[in-house]
Amino acid sequence: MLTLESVKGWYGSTQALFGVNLRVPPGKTVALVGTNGAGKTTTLRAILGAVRTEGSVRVDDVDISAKPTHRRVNDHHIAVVHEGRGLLSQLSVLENLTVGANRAQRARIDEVLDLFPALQGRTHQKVSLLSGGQQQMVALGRALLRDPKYLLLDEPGLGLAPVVIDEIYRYIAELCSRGMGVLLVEQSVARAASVADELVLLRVGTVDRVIDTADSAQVDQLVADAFGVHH
Amino acid sequence: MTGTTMTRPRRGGKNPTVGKGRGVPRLLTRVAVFAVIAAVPPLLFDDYWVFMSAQVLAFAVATLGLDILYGRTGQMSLAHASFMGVGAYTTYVMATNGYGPAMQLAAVIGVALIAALVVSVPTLRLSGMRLALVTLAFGELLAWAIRNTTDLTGGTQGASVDPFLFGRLDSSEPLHAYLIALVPAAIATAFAVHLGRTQLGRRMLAVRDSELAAESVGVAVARTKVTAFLISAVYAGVAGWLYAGITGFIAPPDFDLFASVYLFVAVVIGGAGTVLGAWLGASYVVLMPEVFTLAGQPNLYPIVGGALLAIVALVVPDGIVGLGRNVWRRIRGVRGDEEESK
Amino acid sequence: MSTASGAPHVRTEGLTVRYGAFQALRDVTVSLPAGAISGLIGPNGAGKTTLLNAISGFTPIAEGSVHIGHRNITALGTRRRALAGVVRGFQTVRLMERESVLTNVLVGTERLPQPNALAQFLALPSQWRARNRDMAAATEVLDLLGLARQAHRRVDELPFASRRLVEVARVLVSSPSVILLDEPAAGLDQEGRQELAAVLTRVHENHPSTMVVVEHDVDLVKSLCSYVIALDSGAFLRDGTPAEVFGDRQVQLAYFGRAASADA
Amino acid sequence: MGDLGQILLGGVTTGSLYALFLLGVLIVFQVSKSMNFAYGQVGMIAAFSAWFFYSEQGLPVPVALMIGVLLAVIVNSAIDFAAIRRIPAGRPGLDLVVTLGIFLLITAVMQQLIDANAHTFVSLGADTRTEVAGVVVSMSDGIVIGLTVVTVLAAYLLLNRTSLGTSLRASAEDAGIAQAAGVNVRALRTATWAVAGLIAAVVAILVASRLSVDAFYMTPFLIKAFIAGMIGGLDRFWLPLVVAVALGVYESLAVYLLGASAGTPAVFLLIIVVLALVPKRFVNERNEVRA
Amino acid sequence: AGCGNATGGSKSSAGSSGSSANGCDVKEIGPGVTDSEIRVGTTMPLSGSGAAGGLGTKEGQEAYYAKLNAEGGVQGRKIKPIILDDAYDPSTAQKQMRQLVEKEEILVVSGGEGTPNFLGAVPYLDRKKVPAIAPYAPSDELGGDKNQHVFMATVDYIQEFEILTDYVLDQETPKKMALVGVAGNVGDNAKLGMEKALEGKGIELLYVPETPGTTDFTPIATQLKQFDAEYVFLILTNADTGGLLQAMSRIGYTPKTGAWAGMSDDSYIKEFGALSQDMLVALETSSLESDNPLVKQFVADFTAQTGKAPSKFNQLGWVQAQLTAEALKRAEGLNRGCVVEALETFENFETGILPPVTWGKGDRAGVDAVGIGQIKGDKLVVLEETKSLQK
Ligand SMILES: Nc1ncnc2c1ncn2[C@@H]1O[C@H](COP(=O)(O)OP(=O)(O)OP(=O)(O)O)[C@@H](O)[C@H]1O
Ligand SMILES: Nc1ncnc2c1ncn2[C@@H]1O[C@H](COP(=O)(O)OP(=O)(O)OP(=O)(O)O)[C@@H](O)[C@H]1O
Ligand SMILES: CC(C)C[C@H](N)C(=O)O
Ligand SMILES: [Mg+2]
Ligand SMILES: [Mg+2]
Repeated sequence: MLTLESVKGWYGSTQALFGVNLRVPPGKTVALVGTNGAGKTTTLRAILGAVRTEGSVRVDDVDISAKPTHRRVNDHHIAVVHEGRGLLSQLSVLENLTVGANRAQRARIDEVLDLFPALQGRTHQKVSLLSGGQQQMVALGRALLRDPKYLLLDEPGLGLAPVVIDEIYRYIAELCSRGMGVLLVEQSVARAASVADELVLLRVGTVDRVIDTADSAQVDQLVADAFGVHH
Repeated sequence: MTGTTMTRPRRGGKNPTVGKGRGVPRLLTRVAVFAVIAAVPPLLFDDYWVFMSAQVLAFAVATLGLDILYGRTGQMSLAHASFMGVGAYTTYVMATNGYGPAMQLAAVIGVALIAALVVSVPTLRLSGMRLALVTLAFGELLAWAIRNTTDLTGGTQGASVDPFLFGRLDSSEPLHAYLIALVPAAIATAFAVHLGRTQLGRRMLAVRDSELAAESVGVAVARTKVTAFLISAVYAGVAGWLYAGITGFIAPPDFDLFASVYLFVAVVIGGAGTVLGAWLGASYVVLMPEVFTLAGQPNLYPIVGGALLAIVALVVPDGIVGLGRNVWRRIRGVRGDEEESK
Repeated sequence: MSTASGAPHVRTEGLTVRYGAFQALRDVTVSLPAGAISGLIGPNGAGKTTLLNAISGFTPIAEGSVHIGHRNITALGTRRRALAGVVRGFQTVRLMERESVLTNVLVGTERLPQPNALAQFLALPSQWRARNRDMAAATEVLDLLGLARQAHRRVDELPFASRRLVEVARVLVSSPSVILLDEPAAGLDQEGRQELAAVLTRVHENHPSTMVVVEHDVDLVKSLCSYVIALDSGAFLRDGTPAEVFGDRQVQLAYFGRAASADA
Repeated sequence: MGDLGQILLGGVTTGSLYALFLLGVLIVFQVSKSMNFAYGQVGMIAAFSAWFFYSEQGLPVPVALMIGVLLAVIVNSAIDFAAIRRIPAGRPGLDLVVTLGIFLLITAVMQQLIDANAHTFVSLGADTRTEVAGVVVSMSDGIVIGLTVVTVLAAYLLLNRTSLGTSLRASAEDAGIAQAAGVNVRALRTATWAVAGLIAAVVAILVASRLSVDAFYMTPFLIKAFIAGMIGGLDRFWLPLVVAVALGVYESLAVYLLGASAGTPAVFLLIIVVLALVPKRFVNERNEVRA
Repeated sequence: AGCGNATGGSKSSAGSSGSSANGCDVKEIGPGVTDSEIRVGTTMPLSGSGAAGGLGTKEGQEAYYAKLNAEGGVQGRKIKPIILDDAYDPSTAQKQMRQLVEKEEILVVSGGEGTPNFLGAVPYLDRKKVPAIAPYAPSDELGGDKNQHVFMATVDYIQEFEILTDYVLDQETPKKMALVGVAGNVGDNAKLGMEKALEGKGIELLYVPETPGTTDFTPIATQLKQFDAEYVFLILTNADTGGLLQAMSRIGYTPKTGAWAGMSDDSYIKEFGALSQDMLVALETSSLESDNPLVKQFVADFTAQTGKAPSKFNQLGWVQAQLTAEALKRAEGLNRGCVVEALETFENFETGILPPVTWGKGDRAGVDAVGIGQIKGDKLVVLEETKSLQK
């Protein structure tokens, strides 16, 4: 279980999170939704320890709030796909995939490349030469290579063609069913509702509500309340 | 523009106060503040400090120029002091041939422009460290040229420059030097402020931050760089002219790599990209050693000065201006402008 | 081939772009109707961005030509094309991070006739006239995009969505006749997308232009564009109305990975 | 012919020293994107304090050298730890200003602690020499060239053939992302700065043994190494190092053929000509990411 | 000559201090003089490549003034020397001198060390009409009837190198000689001196100017080796002298050498003596081994003050202070004009350190003799006591 308890987060002196509570159980997908600037990305950064935070972040009952980022990632099997991909543009595709990975993880490289045939044969190219969508595949590949227990995804579908998005979500669902806990940031509530077990609505750095995606009335209500769009 | 103009709850829809209207009163306030501050040295200080204040004026002009090149256009130059040297030595050569300060100034501007053109053309394709390197090369070549033309420039030994004589003003008198320097310093400042409000100024910012974005809206990147280079060289040249006239003595080390680095320090410590920052930075560089003298420890500066510089730079990463801005923002924040703070 | 309102027709002929041995575009001949908003779709890596790059001059062309109206602009550099009216946005937002929203938008007025550098520096009257005109244009665009209140904020403090809008505003401020936008709605939330679509439509009504929008959001493309071009693996695939293109079997296979249910 | 050979040997040796020194600059630049203006002074600390310990305090030479090297390693790591790391992102130029401050500080402190005079240093093989084909080769020349070749090769393999190298380059580009990928960026940084300190110490000691030691002697070296780095590109590997050696040779030849005062202008004219003529792709420092 | 012609023009009255150097008004009290203290000062390189000389000179001056003050000072006042660092840089020297004159309000400039840096301050001192007493800046720009405010107490490098060359020519007739000198006034003067001595003798001379901060001396060494001079003269900083000798020995070229007087200082011999065996060195100051009672007195006094034996630059500093104090003692009024008049009364004044010092109206040369020494082991052996060109 990945648990956040009253987590606050700051950028310099501006506060972006005002006490976020969140639980991601293994084998479940939790989707974070909210308008632009609600604090979704910041929540993920808080889990990684990449912003200044207060409050507790626990993984399987171990408090990790005091640990540096690389320890959180390595010791607790967390992997992340950053907003805007977060690739290292001067490194090759292969290096981007394997950076920071241990030997066992690196051995899974073929598995990952099978998943994204578009990357095969280009592993020694600099990532900056790939198209936007191909780059997103590298970002995902890097996270999946690690075979994480908890996967943090920040808008993985951004800039991807529908065909790839479908593929990715199908794969995520499969991983999830194998016991991975997924925390997904997704712009489209419809999409989030279709893949996640739970929707968490963030509003100005706090959790506004948590709803079960099985309840479609609540989902509609959420869309209406949060995004002011009426269907 | 009515109708579909969007009103989102978190954005609000009031019209912006986009700069208009407050121009004139603001300008007057600024001029008044400048005048008041400028009046302090002659009224309150003794000769030595008036002399130091005149030095600050000369260095402020140089720093303003480098700020246009580095702070705004993002082009790193390690030859800015060399351009000061071009100005100073042109002044010297003109003076020894009997020309007065006005002719000197005209020649300085001309020579600085030519030198800048010569340097900037091979640098067009360069940026960052590479550019810095070519400018450094220019600086070294200039120093070498001076060292090897003793008859013309005084060589390694340096040269003493006749003071400016403007009517009854004689720049070997600190007060007169101060008054003479005030005029170009004020003009240079006014132009630098104004530049920020022109398309030329914005082109520079665009070139600094993203050449691709600049090109995409039609900015001529190379031409903008050259323009910035020319403007900054003229500023440096004028500063060199002032420096020569105020101190009355120039030598190659005044314009060497370290001198350029110090101008760079002035820009960064003051706050890159801002006019006020250039002034503060120039003051820091010129006056900080004097603070130690004031405290009766003149030989302590070389020891503590370095540490102090490192510490100041770390404490105010956005320069002194940035520090002021943060403080100001915090004060405003406390007053509670809720819509602004998220 | 211009419409009455002045927006030109944009045409590429046999366009080929190579990166080493790799062909990013292969003999692409497309025609973008004058004064319309066209959508450019295709799977990742299809060459959409490359096509925009080729039209705006950001990538060298191996073969083929680009035409704006009757003018062949293949030989023109990026900047000349911008001055000729072709202005683009970038897939990754490119802003002057430490400057205000207003400054970022005002940079876009470069295309409008500006007094020479000396006149600007010396604050001659021509400079003041230009300044007032640019301000008016910027104010209008900021109002339109709902950025008016943020005009004096530094862009690096803004949330991502607003930053995207600033990039769009920089493109729009000079009312260019050819507008190329690369995934302008990426990263925007639902409401943001709808607003952006509304704004683009409105801009288009006020200042007729030939607009090309690369987008992966099918709904957005359908609601915004009157014409769609599909690319795949660097080659032209199909063009037509949104209904025609999205209904095309080949497009569906390439883009959705399955045929038929394009109404998803 | 013997003279020319002698000049070339001198040039290659000095050039190797530039290159080895530059290697330290490069690895630091590559992981922390910063230029350390005080780098030469870090080396100076090693040699000068070693001199102080053996000559003034009577410690055995090897012990004194060891202490010197250790000091350099500590100081270089401390510069990163206390200063460079604290520079917030997106402040170009601040690293130069901060390290300039440190440069001045170190210079002043060493002058104060030891003195401002020049001293001879242990010769480390400079006085063991043989003649090969009319060229006098000293052991010092051999040590310098050999050490440079070995170190550079080792560094190349480490950076490009190991996962540690990938991690290093990843940290260089974006520490946040590298960390999130599981790289211990802090440890890597500290290690790099320490290694760079070691390199600076070794170079400074070799230079001292060939010239003499005082509080300032490394500055010209630093400038030459930076120049080579800038011509070659600080984000590359081979090119800047080759340029460094070439610079040493070129400088020697210019001084020999054109006279001592011609050295400087010759070097800088070369720079201008090279940068004006090389193809654009060698000139571009770091392309903006496309689209 | 760039300095000279510009300086000539600036005779305008800029003296804000109210004292006039022309004529001695006995009642006038000059700046820096109080009932209990007289402030004097100068600048020297205390850091940077020229620091070796500056530091030693400063120590010498301070030791002398300490002794003098302990004995009661001058005219009932203690002398306060203020010595600022000019880092061997002309402009810094000029700025520091401005500070000394305008802020510290010194009465006169007491000594100084280093040629280019001191020359940087000269135009300013000239404008302010501040007398400078016995600075060590052996340049042809100063001394004789050149600059009325600067009273020299050493010969310039032209004479020094002429005498040094003459000494060699007395012993043997080399075919070729070479000189390596710091580019600028210093090196040029040394070259001029050698040329004078070699004139008409058919001896080839190679001059190699050097810039401080050279990282590789091999090319210069090789050039010298190729030229194959029997004698190589050097006028370089300590570090560069050492570096060049080392490079020469590395390529197996070991000619006879000769150097400027700075090489007779302990700071050099202790460090580079081993590389400099048998090097001829000009001697500007007396040998400490001399039987002259004044020398014995000096050594005893200096050792009593500092607890160690004096070096050449200590000697220089000491004598600079000594001459300054003597001028103050002789001055009828404590102002600049009277000090200048007092200085003009010096005639064959014996310091025990320098050759006899003589200044007069229109003559600021002070001294016209140089001795010759040689480095043997870690000692300096005197070959010839001070020798004048005139004789
Ligand atoms: N580097 C930063 N510096 C200052 N403020 C920031 C920074 N990054 C984000 N913020 C602010 O923190 C708040 C939360 O931002 P966050 O990026 O977490 O939002 P988000 O929900 O991920 O939005 P989006 O949908 O646009 O990605 C926003 O108000 C944003 O402006
Ligand atoms: N500079 C370059 N060097 C090498 N290959 C490149 C370069 N630019 C683009 N490519 C390749 O060209 C192909 C087309 O890229 P492009 O960016 O146009 O795709 P796109 O259609 O915009 O995709 P996306 O929707 O993912 O942004 C890709 O395979 C990409 O890797
Ligand atoms: C460097 C030395 C040869 C010069 C000497 N110290 C002088 O300045 O007079
Ligand atoms: Mg986000
Ligand atoms: Mg694209």
